[in-house]
Amino acid sequence: MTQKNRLAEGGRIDRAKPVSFRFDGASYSGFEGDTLASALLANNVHLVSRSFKYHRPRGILTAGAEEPNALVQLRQGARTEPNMRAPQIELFGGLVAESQNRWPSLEFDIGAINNRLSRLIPSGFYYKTFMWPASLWMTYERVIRNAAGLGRGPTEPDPDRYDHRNAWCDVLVAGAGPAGLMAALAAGRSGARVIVADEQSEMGGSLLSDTGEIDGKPPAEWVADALAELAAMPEVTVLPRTTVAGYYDHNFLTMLERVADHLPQPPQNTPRERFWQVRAKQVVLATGAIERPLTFIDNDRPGVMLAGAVRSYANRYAVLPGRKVVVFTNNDSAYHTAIDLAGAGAHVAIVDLRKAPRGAVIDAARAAGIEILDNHAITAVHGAKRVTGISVRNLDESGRGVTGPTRSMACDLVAMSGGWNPTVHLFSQSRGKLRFDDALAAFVPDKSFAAERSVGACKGSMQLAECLKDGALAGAAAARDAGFEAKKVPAIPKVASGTEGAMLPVWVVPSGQKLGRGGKHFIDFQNDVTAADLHLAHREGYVSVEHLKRYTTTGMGTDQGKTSNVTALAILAELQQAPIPAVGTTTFRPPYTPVTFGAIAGRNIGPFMDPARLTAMHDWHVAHGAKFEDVGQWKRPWYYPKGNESMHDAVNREVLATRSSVGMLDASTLGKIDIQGPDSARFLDMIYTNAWSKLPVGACRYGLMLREDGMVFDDGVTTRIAENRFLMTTTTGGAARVLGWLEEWLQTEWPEMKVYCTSVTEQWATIAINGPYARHVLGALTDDDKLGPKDFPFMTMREMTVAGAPARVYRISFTGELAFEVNVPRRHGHAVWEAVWQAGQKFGITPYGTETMHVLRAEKGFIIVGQDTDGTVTPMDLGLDWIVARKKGDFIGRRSFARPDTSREDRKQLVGLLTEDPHAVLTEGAQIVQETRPRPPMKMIGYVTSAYHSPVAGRSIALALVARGRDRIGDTLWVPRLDGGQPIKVTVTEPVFYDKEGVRARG
Amino acid sequence: MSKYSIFSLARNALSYHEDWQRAWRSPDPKPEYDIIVIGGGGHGLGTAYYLAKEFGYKNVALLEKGWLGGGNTGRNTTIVRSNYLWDESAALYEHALKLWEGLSQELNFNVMFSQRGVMNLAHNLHDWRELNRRVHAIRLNGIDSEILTAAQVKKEAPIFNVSPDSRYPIMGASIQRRGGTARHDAVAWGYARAADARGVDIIQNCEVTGLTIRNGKIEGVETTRGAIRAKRVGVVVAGHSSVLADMAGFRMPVESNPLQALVSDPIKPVLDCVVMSSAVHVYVSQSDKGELVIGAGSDLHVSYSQRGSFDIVEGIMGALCELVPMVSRLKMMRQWGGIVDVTPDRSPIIGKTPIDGLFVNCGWGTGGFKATPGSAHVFAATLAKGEPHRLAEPFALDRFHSGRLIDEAGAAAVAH
Amino acid sequence: MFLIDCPWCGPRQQTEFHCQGEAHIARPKDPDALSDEEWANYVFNRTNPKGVHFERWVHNHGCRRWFNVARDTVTDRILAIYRMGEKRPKVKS
Amino acid sequence: MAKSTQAAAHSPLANRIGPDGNPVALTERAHLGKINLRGDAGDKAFLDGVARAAGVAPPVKANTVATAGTTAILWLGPDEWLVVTPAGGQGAMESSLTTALAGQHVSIVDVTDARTTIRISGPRARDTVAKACPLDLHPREFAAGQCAQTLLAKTDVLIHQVGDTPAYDLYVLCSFSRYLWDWLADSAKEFA
Ligand SMILES: Cc1cc2nc3c(=O)[nH]c(=O)nc-3n(C[C@H](O)[C@H](O)[C@H](O)COP(=O)(O)OP(=O)(O)OC[C@H]3O[C@@H](n4cnc5c(N)ncnc54)[C@H](O)[C@@H]3O)c2cc1C
Ligand SMILES: NC(=O)c1ccc[n+]([C@@H]2O[C@H](COP(=O)([O-])OP(=O)(O)OC[C@H]3O[C@@H](n4cnc5c(N)ncnc54)[C@H](O)[C@@H]3O)[C@@H](O)[C@H]2O)c1
Ligand SMILES: Cc1cc2nc3c(=O)[nH]c(=O)nc-3n(C[C@H](O)[C@H](O)[C@H](O)COP(=O)(O)O)c2cc1C
Ligand SMILES: [Zn+2]
Repeated sequence: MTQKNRLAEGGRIDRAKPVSFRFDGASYSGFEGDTLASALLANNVHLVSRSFKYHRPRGILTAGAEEPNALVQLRQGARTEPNMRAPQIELFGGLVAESQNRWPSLEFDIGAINNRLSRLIPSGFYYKTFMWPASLWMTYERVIRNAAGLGRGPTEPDPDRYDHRNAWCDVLVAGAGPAGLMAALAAGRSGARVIVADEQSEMGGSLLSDTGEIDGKPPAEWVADALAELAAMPEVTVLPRTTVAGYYDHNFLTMLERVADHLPQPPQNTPRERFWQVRAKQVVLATGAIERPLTFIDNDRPGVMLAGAVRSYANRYAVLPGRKVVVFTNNDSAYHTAIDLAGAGAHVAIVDLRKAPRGAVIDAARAAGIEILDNHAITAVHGAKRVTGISVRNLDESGRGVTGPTRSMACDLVAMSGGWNPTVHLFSQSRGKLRFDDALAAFVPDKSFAAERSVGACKGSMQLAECLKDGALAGAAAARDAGFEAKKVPAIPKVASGTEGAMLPVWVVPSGQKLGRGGKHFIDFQNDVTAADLHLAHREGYVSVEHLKRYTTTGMGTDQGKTSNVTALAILAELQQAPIPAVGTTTFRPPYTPVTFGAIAGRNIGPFMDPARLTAMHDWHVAHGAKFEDVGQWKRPWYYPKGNESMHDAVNREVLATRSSVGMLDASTLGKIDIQGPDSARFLDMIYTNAWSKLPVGACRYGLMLREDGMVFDDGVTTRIAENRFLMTTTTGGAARVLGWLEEWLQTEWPEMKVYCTSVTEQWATIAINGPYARHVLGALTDDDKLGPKDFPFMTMREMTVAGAPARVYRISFTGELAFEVNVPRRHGHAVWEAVWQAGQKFGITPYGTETMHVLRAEKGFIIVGQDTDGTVTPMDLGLDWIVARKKGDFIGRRSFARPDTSREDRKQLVGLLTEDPHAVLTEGAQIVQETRPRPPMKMIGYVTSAYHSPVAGRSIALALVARGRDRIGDTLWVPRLDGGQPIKVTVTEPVFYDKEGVRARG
Repeated sequence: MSKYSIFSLARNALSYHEDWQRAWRSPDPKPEYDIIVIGGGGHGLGTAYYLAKEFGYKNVALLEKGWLGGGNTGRNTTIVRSNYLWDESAALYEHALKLWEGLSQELNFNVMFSQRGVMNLAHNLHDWRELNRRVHAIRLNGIDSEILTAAQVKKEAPIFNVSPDSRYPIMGASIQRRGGTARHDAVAWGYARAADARGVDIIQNCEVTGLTIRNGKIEGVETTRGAIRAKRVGVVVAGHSSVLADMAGFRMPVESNPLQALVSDPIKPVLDCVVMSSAVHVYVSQSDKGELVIGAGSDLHVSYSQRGSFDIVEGIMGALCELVPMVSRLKMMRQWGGIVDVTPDRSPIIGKTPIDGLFVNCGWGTGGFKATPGSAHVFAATLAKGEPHRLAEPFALDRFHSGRLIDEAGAAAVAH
Repeated sequence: MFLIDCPWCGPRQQTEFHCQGEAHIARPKDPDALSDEEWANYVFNRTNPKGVHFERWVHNHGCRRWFNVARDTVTDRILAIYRMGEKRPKVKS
Repeated sequence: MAKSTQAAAHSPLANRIGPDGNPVALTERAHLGKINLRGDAGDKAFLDGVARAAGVAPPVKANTVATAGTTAILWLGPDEWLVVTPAGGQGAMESSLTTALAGQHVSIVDVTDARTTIRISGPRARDTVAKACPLDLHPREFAAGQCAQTLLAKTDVLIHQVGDTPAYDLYVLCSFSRYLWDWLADSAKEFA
């Protein structure tokens, strides 16, 4: 196809590299250097989308990030992306895009019926209806939901990868137009670390569309020279295609670099996008300005564009979006567009809201033969899917109405300018305060909050000379404040200076009709908010800007109101008869433009979502078919099924083997803390509920740790290694928390205590050998022959060599069996485990996992903190009164026991439960009632914390926390079931089901 | 109050919507009221409404320092459910849920309460146990709740990855089908309109700057719009509760932490229910407008700035893209924060204060939106009678002295 | 995300630290002498000010030291950082 | 049987093969001797004692490393150091420190096996690490001879810059080491 609107020469496209692409199924061609928007315009395609609510036909409004209309579904299949802004999509060969939010086609869209019904569905209509009958709301809602939304999300996982980058710099420059480039040059020359980022594919900003001269060079050449100089500076990083997205506290900024979005797909191993997190000492914001549309009737027709954008398309992309152009403006800037378009061969007329504007640029326009209708307004736009013409009338004396005859003008393009809004988004995110500038009729930065400077158009400097100067001074100053004195501030380039005539703010262009009649004055193009909607919201009392925003949804689209917010505020101010600054702005929030979820996630997905911690014996477990359980970040063997064994069968086998012969468990994950110093015992007295001073060296003791509120928060066995040295063990999940807890008390409350804590969790691999033959197995692996109960009694520790490794062996038992916990330096863990396994063969040694461990400990009534406790349980509730040393003095949490609630009689207490049916295993978490009722509600008196089938008991067992539980031993209670079946009858028992006297462990 | 309906909408369409009334008046404060409610969030507005409607109070003022709903009411992820563990909580939140079920009709304002179901995922055995405990308790309290297998999760929310090979595999979930979402702003506006219609003075841009207390009794408030007298004052200011308590000279077990949320750009429906995962701190739903509304975890530091630290957003994004791989190419359109008033047991504080006549309703933390109607209703009763409503009683401030906490935090709960 | 100047390691990103709540809450010397209310005041009550907050942070992914920070909870500006045991400085928000 | 023979030693990364050269190389420095040392940096007796035992006093300047021959003492905190010796040297170091510091309030703990060490080097080593490390690794801020405890890809690491190429030694808890290794290898792919 021909590119009907392509100019014969000029532009920054590469005519040697034609590119073909498809939009809505049709093939077109463009050139490298085009955006999807410029290429569509080159092909005279203006209708590109349908609006959110009314399904109005829409075209391309802008040439940049602020685009509210031209959102497309880009790419197909797993790589498809909704809501992509056509002016920011770089063209590549094979690009496929589709219009959105229309059915069956863009040209013929059933949803456009909404436009017909628009009077029934003004802002906020849904709050007023769909309430009857109440039961139908969910049906109405489905219809609303299906109508809403724009593009379609992908339905397949993303094939691309994303990456992160953390960076620190002295000066971050956001935006690389004239102001930004000067700032980067000035800062860079000082030797400071500079990052300069611009969202566009090419650096240069407005200069890429400009036609003047800088230092006697065409702007683009000046840009190239500046970039060459920056590239030669080793401490300067130049990042095109990089949007500064968020400006957070303490000069922390995020940036999205589109590394490969301009390619059909990323090269192998190249991330599609890279998300930068930058800590900058100083920031220079040079983000330019965004043009405002004028608010006239049907200003949303395809072919109505922003004047600056039209100029960009003409100069930068060599595209003339229309041949017969009406420029509609309230300020001088659009005259440049008019002049450049006329120069490119278009027929141009200017409709200026101002009366008799004067100045060089106006003279130049006249000189170019352009007709200027001053003091005029556009009162109608003709054509639905493309502008075919307009009507204009004279403004009346007040400027708020029109008068005189209507003149129609045929045209295929309207280029409008309502003035410029400095791009203060990042400034505002940094908590800078805005000021309303009456001359610009726009908000500009006032007081900085962060270490930041705004320069150029984003600060309100609309003249090139000023922008260059701003940039140079701010760049040098920023470097200086970051500790780098510039050797010399770069000379400020020379440009022709000009003055601009004043602009005339007209927030709603009069049409001769009342608002809301005859046509629509669009404010927020994307969310279909009109001036009449704002009036309605105000009328109904939504007078705060924030209410106005939320009631009408102004500024809540993907463009976040870049082209609409200020106009909306101004209209609200008029309605309130208040000055615009008194009305205030809504809050600017990150990101500046939408940021891909995947990029924020980076490579933190799949196995990198969260580290998996592995023990020294992990490979062995894998090789022996273990199933794993996630415990915190750890992967722990859960059970080791043999063949097709179910979990139930495997656990039965593992339990029985351990009870009758010998089993082995990888217990390496338990936390271990080395505690040293003369005050260690005194310290433990405060940390634990029981007393430690008299514990003999070499002996072990179980301890409970409480929070100040008296509730149990960790437990474990601690061993006195030497007079002033202890080895504390903690739960797997609690290891880091407990170390932090100890350090907190030592560093903040008792700095005078001489105690040092060091985590040694990972120094040791721990193999728990449990069962009647445990001693035999250990004996086979050590020369130490004093393993008998006299020489090596229960609850003591001994150092010895086990299977050739130096070991600390603890005679402690979490199973109730004769047990040795063999700790060896981690490097030997695998070998010693293997040796234990070999040595145990003749006893049928059985590796067991956490599930079996749980059964074994539950049979003995040993608790697991976090399972049998939940942060609301005291030691007394657990029946562990014996561990609370009431006489030793204070300890953490003790005082809380004296509070009325902790001494209440009807607290929940740990008990055992036996089901009437020995095969019924209760559900952990199931609730317990004293009396059943045919249906809820039922009064609950406790719940099941642990429940298993106990192979040694030959029946199910359970632990539970039950109100007044110990008084109820022998009572019958009920456990209702979720499936509605008969509640399960249970008897309350002591929470110990096996070897109540505890002889086996001591043997 | 002119009634909202499809007919009034049609009628007004004929007059180009030029005849709609203000949803609420904007009166100047009177010198004295019977009751002053401080805080124009959903809870405060609802309190004012129920005072007028249920308890016949005609002379009530609601004072809001900024704009109605500008606090957490206007910035939450709108999840509504009543599946709480402890009896006291379940009773309170279920009271709220029942009121939600008729709220649009009651207020004549469509608050878009959408009972699309709320799912809580379990990723490991610990989660699973806790989930069972909850579901059993909830059911025995007479509240709906079900357990889903991973396959059923996939059916309810097909975009979720239920592969067992995932780093945090989905073992299953609980679902409360009566739970869902509501349009947060509409809740504030609907209550405001209905309260105004019953004579409540709703006064915006009126910040309470001091409390007038004599002999341990409240006598009125000082505001940026002058002093106002009242013998009963209810403080419902969420994140600012400590500030008001400080004016009254007492301290509370509350910390104000940032909690963040974000939305994606709007897309056609892909998710029909609310999904939450406490293990990875993500919760997500899709609004009626099409954005995915995503909540993140909260920061641990105190802040009144309505913004949190970015690493929290980064953290949840990894989890979200792992749980829901197809959202990877969607985009974060906007992010924001709120100031949540967190108590040590993650349960609210409702009732008396050390000052006679001064009542407080706060501590809803990361999860009070769902309670709005219930909280407002019991607080109105408390203010009206001067004694705590039956459902509010367990939530008294003095539970921290006695130790009788209602520990929704202890049992590894998600509070949103 | 804050930049926190660890008194030992220098400026580091907030991700390396943990906020541990209000500072200068001394553990009562004789808990038994306190009423339930006074004990609750120590265990649970916090000033939670809108303005300058004295709080404890720990450099838990760095030197593992606890230290104090004075921060304005409205602006989130850090006004002072001082080591454990040092006196609460006079700061203005 | 295994009783008397020395037990075999396994390092957690023994079977991991990483990128082996340009522009990034990964190798494990398995089993380096490591002693966690705590004591009072303000106490001359302590500094002298360590100097006697290790050949060099512990650095008191934050985030620096003191070396003597094959021994390096890495600053971990104001009262905490990691003494690193060649593989197998930890036993001797532990006992000479114990002797030299006898009677003082110190803590000397052998943590040789708790962490392993990943050496990452090559022209893109810095970029590989910087993707997910909150530390400023620019040579002006962090150069050879410096160390810091920080986070790397959600993992606690002690990072020691050992060369200008650059090269870093990353001390990581063994349980995390495979994760970190895989993460680094994946991170480096982009530069291959
Ligand atoms: C990001 C986020 C997500 C959340 N997600 C959920 C969720 O999914 N589900 C859920 O149930 N809950 C959620 N919550 C919690 C929920 O938003 C709150 O618990 C609830 O909205 C609190 O309502 P409120 O009316 O008490 O407070 P607010 O809405 O905060 O209202 C308090 C009002 O008091 C005003 N005020 C303060 N000081 C003064 C003064 N001195 N004078 C006058 N007025 C004053 C404030 O301006 C404010 O408007 C979330 C919160 C956040 C921040
Ligand atoms: N009234 C007028 O005539 C008028 C109005 C506006 C601009 N101008 C002219 O425009 C020029 C302004 O120069 P300037 O340097 O201030 O602005 P610029 O528009 O030339 O450059 C700003 C650059 O910042 C980029 N940018 C914006 N936000 C960004 C973000 N968040 N992240 C990354 N990049 C971002 C833009 O894409 C652009 O490239 C001057 O020449 C001025 O005369 C004139
Ligand atoms: C449920 C919910 C949905 C939202 N949807 C949008 C949205 O579609 N577009 C948008 O710009 N903001 C949306 N927001 C965010 C608001 O714009 C705003 O950020 C939030 O209410 C906090 O207010 P603030 O940013 O003014 O402080 C939404 C907020 C909530 C609570
Ligand atoms: Zn530090």
